[in-house]
Amino acid sequence: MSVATSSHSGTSERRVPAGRLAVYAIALAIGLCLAFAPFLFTDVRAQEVAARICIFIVLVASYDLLIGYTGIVSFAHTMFFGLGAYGTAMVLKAWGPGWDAIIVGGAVGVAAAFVLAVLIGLLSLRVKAIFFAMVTLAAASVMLVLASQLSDFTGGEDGFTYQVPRLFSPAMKLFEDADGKVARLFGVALNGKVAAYYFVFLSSLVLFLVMLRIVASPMGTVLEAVRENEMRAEAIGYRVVAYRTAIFCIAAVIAALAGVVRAVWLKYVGPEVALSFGIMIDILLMVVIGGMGTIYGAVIGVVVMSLAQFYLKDLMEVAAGATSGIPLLPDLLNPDRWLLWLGVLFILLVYFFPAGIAGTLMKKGSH
Amino acid sequence: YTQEDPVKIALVHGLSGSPLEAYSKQTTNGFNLGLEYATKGTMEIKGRKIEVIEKDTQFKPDVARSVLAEAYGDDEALIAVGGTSSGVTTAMLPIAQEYEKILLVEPAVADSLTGPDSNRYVFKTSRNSSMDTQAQALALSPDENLFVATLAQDYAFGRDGISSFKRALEGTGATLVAEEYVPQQTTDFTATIERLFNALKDKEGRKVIYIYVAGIDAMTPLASADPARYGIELSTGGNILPAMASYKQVPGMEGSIYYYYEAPKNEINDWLVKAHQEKFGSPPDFFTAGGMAAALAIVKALETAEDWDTETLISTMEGMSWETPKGTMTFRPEDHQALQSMYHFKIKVDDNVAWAIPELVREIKPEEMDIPIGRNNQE
Amino acid sequence: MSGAILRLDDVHTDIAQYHILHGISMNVPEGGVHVLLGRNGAGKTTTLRTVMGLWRARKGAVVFRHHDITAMPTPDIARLGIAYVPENMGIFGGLTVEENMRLASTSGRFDDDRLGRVFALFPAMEKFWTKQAFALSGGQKQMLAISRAIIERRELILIDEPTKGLAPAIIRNMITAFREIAEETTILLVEQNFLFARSLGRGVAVIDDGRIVHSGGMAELAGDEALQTRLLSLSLAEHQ
Amino acid sequence: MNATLERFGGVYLIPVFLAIVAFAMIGSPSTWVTLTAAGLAMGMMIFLMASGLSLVFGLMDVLNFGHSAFVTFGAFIAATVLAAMASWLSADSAVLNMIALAAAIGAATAFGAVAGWFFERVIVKPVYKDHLRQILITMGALIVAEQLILAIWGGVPIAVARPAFLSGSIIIGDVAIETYRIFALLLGLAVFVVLYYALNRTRIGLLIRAGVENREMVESLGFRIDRLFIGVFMAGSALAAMGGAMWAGYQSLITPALGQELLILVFIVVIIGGLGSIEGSLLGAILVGLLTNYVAFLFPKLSLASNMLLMMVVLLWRPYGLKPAVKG
Amino acid sequence: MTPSLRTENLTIRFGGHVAVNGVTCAFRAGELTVIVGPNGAGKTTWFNLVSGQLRPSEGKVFKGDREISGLSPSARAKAGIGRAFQLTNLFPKLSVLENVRLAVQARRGDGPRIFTRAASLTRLRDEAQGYLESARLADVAGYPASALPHGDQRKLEVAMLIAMQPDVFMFDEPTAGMSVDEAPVILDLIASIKKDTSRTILLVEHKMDVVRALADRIVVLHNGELVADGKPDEVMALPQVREIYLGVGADEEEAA
Ligand SMILES: Nc1ncnc2c1ncn2[C@@H]1O[C@H](COP(=O)(O)OP(=O)(O)OP(=O)(O)O)[C@@H](O)[C@H]1O
Ligand SMILES: Nc1ncnc2c1ncn2[C@@H]1O[C@H](COP(=O)(O)OP(=O)(O)OP(=O)(O)O)[C@@H](O)[C@H]1O
Ligand SMILES: [Mg+2]
Ligand SMILES: [Mg+2]
Repeated sequence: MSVATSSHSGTSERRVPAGRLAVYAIALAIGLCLAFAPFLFTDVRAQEVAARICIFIVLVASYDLLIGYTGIVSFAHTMFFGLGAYGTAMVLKAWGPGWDAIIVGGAVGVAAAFVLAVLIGLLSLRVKAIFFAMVTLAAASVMLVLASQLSDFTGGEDGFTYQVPRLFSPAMKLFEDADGKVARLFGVALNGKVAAYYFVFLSSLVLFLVMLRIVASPMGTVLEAVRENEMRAEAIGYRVVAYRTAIFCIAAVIAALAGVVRAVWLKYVGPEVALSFGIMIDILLMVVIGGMGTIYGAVIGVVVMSLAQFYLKDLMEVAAGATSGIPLLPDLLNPDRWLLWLGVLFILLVYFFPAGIAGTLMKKGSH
Repeated sequence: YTQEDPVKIALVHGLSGSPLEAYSKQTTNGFNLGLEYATKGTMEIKGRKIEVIEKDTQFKPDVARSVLAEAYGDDEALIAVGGTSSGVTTAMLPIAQEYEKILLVEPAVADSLTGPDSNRYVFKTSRNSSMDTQAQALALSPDENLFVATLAQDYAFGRDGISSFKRALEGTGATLVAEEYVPQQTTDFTATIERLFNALKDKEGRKVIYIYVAGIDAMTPLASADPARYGIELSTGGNILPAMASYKQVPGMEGSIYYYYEAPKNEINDWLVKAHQEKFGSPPDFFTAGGMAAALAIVKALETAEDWDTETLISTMEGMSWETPKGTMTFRPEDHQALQSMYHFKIKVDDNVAWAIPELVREIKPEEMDIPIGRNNQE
Repeated sequence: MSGAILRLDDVHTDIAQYHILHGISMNVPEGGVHVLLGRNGAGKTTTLRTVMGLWRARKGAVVFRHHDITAMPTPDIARLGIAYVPENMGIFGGLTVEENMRLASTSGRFDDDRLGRVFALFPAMEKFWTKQAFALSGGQKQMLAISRAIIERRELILIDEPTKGLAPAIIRNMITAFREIAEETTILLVEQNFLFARSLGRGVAVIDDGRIVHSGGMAELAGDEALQTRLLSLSLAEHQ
Repeated sequence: MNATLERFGGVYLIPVFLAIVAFAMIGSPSTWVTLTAAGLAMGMMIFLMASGLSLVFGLMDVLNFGHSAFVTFGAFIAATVLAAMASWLSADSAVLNMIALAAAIGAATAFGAVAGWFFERVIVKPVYKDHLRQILITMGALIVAEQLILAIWGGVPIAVARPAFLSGSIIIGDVAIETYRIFALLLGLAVFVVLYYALNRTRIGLLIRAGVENREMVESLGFRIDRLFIGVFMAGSALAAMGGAMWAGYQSLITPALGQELLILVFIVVIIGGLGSIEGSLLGAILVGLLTNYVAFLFPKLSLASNMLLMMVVLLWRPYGLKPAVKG
Repeated sequence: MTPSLRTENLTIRFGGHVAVNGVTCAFRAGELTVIVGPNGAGKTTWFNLVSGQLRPSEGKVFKGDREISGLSPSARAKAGIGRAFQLTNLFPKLSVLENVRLAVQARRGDGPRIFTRAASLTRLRDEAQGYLESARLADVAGYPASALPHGDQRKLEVAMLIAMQPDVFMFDEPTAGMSVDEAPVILDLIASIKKDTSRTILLVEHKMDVVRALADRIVVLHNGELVADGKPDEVMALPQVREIYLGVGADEEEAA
């Protein structure tokens, strides 16, 4: 490396490499698909999938703030998600459908998440990473048990259903045509379902943009510094515990907000959709598949995983049918074993593309 | 619908992601056998082909909701049957209402599925927890001489079951001396056993510990702690066949069971046992019978109804009685729960059979039980 | 050459996609200290690692006595009696000084005599015998690394920059110690400290850009400042 | 004060202290004996699984979520072997019983060893030192393993037969101790002694720790570290599978979720005990076993939280566990 | 004039071993002090006590008039104490520029700002770029720090310290392992800091030529104790110092 004449270096830093552009393009394309999902995909399942993708993008991106940016391994993320969802759902159930219930319930849930995050963070973010992971795992399982035992309030294992404001019910006509029937746009009925979807989409979009802003801010780099070399970050003047706790709380609050949106969309809440360890594993898979420490990775990871969860089975069914003559293969391709293949794919991914899809793409064309 | 269009029935079950997937398999087999029996192998109703579409809930309530919505909305299924676990099924209930189509619950058991948060589009062929526990209470022939301590898991299923068991004992003179609740995944029962024994051992009379747990084996530790030394008997409800192997430790134990293939004496059950043996090389189990009952209910409803409009179907099914491998079932008009018989058994051990045999003592008829009405769909 | 204990024959080594050694050929005669010199990045460390089998030669041969060790697994090479003191010292920080030493002796037991000599050379080792090695000072870690290499009788010791971070007094001691060790063992020494190298070395080789650019007696190089400037880009005598 | 405590056993006194407090609170000696014996035996069974994890996680610094899959596999293989040898198992001869049991445990352990070999080579080797990827890749392996178990044994709970000579309890007065637990206690002790000897009286323990820190240097000292790592991994998985096999006989109704349910408990034990020390794992396991039993008797409501609380308290008091082998 | 940095009876024990033993010492602005001493004398440990990585068993540290012994390392950095490490200690996956930018940002207190205009980031970057240029690292600004060769990593270590603009600079063997043609860059940098007379510089170094070239004053540590303090020529002439440090004419056993 010669000390050559380059007073204006750093240009290399500012030129956006091709791989990075590709990631932005993919994320934008996905964003556009989601923005027009009700009109692009008219079948019922696709809409459910689209809403779920929106919510999970927020959830996974907020987890990426922890694991990808700051290097904090937490197993309590679904706990915060669940607090938001349960808070909203319980108040909706008690007060009946209404915006006041959503706002109050959501606020209670988010506040609870925040307080818990502060407590856990201050108490245990000083200890070794692995112990922190265990503490959060313990906290999450206590919460799960609580939800199951306080079944009078939480519906226990089975969860409970409730009503949401009329604006979001399928019978709601957003616009009426001349005959008083629900107006259609490109053949899609503009009913409460569409309103509900856009509620989900816009809330998710706002939260996602907030996170993009956070990681591009000075704080974002400090988080990475804390992940890379805690002791050095402290030595140049950053209070590591404070930053860790702060980001842990921010992530918790965002997860809880995602939970609020989830509760409003689903009209049902239960451990399986808002609290279980299964969701935690899904989040982990998504964040890794997408690529840690990129935020955009969350978008890609969630889409890939969701499509696999909802459609890989169908594919395997076809594959199993096509190979029915060959011994053994159909058994392994049995659609009920789709998780097996997902697991294998996942291992291969961690093995060969540890940076995930977005991370690998971004590296391409840098140097 | 044109005459050529097949009539679609959706089976919305958990097929992957949980150990319970085995239950779904049993239901599916039973359901298909049921259709075969009811249509005499033609798979047609009123000249329309029946098409069964299977949907996997992956045991996730959110997935369940979307696949059910898909079944109703995109695949235009007429009726859906499912789901496997109570939680997933709870989440599915509002979808039936949203699409105004019938959801036939099988094999999830929770009482709440026909409770206040349910809706009039929901019918349920599977038994509910109250039936289990009440039949169990009846199988103990309760009187002043009976002292019972209960062991259940500490969650809604366990607590609801025990409170309904308590209701059934009320007025019979029997005494409930202790209720023990253990965490759901308990593996060490020593402490609980000590507590149960301490509560019962000084009582004069017939002393019974009623075990009401799911997914764990409390029988083996209890039996090996030798309750007989205090004159204590164990009692528990029947279970699926593989789980009944551990009952071999308690020959002579009495309890009640939802279905055992040798218990019901009727033509349909005979056919089921034979067909199942031929097809799968094993006798039908718990959920096979339930699946078949669900299929028979659907076929009967479709055959009787004038048209297949949801409202017509609902009015046809309310109060409908039909024959199943468990004898006659009737949809109670108020909450759409199917009332059905249970079986009082006594355990017999046969070394040539892998499981302990719950020998039939007597059939407990629906009229004997007082199953609370969950909601009133008539209002 | 009969006297050579170690012979490298046109050794080419790649690290990842980079071609680092471009045909190193040299002989290390039995006995005494032999020095490998060269500027930062010349390939000295890479040469030692190639001998140890920690990098693999893509082409050429490494021969120890009559064993071809080019493709031999590292543990087997070590068991032939070759010890290695790496550039980064390779201390096991979680282990105590004693445990570090115990791993370095083949039998797991210590010869009291040799241990005495180690303690005499580096009293800090005795003082911190039961201390965990991560808590040692930078120089003490370096001492531990060398102690491990000499706790047993070895045939050949490869040492990578032992004086880095050591105080002058210790360096002086080390000169004496190495002279003593070199009486029973051959030492191949990589060094930047020319004073140190000059006072010990019998033979010397200079590496530049992955090639041997000079080899011969130490006295010859030490006496020729022009050669030093040409080979090592500045007069080493001036420095230090 | 501290020094005196240290002289009389230090942290090893905690279980004794716990037992004394429990005695005072329980009141009934027979109940206390029953609970204590049960707790010790339970602890020993957990120890079997925890020791495997502690070896791999504590010494080799590999956080293996797949550990629970070995436990589950062990349980199911033992169940299968026991089912196949059902007639020997129920025979009146203790020798035949014993052979059947040994075959079951042996098969599970052997499987564990082989699976451990495969696991180390294929799954873990590429991600040594990278905790995050370890968590992820072993999590993936766990999913695959669970699916395989589902594919092979199906999802239905499987009943496991106990050998005739180990069923029932020994009853002395009002004290009842399950025979099976006595067996577990003995087996656990045997494993402890072997491991303790191997790690503390030989250089193996040192080598593993050194190898984790600096693999190349250990090789440069003449040791075949890769073989050693494989060996440790195989031993760890074999112990997990052995623990699973023992657990199958104990729980008598097993589901594929068994391993996962135990995993948290095993993690807690390892963390309480401190990383990498076999004594620590034993201590942690016994503490957990005793506490679970005492609390379940005295305050049944608390029994779920008791282990979590124990872990929190220990971590606050000693952030590296009670008896860590590796500090810092 | 109050000294810019002062330690009072600074002591730390590890178990029974006293690594730093009652060191009382003061440093003025505009002065470059070289700290010498045999290996294990306690130089790095003393640095750790001043910059807060270790807490003293006894004694106090003052920055100007302010006692800072109870502060965390980050608080001490904010108070104007900056150090570079003996073993290179960077943010390996971040770019060279970001490494330096983080130091600039910490000094400016911009760390906790979540929402900030892009323009202010640009300002931070431009300033960081300036430090890179003075350390002759501008060319590699976009590389991750881990990809740099050893010499450049040492330079980056120093550039980060300069970017912190502390009142007290502490260098721990900044040229260790650097080849003779690389080391001058660092020495030049240190010399240029020295021109600003408001700064205090502490330097641990073993190489005698460096010591002679830069030192205004030499402090000698031995077995954790301060054994000599004064002008370079005077200190180096003391027989005791020659003995423990250079090993000249000394009984060799004494050396460590
Ligand atoms: N792991 C690696 N990956 C890529 N290149 C490497 C690696 N290790 C060394 N190199 C390169 O190989 C060349 C030779 O390095 P080597 O460490 O052998 O030099 P050296 O002579 O020992 O230098 P020094 O005096 O700095 O220790 C250098 O250009 C270096 O950048
Ligand atoms: N964390 C610790 N635990 C125990 N002892 C320690 C610790 N840190 C340092 N020491 C001891 O304190 C003494 C001083 O170490 P220090 O690193 O300060 O020396 P130094 O003067 O910097 O030496 P060098 O020139 O070799 O770097 C050494 O004997 C070392 O073993
Ligand atoms: Mg080198
Ligand atoms: Mg030092």
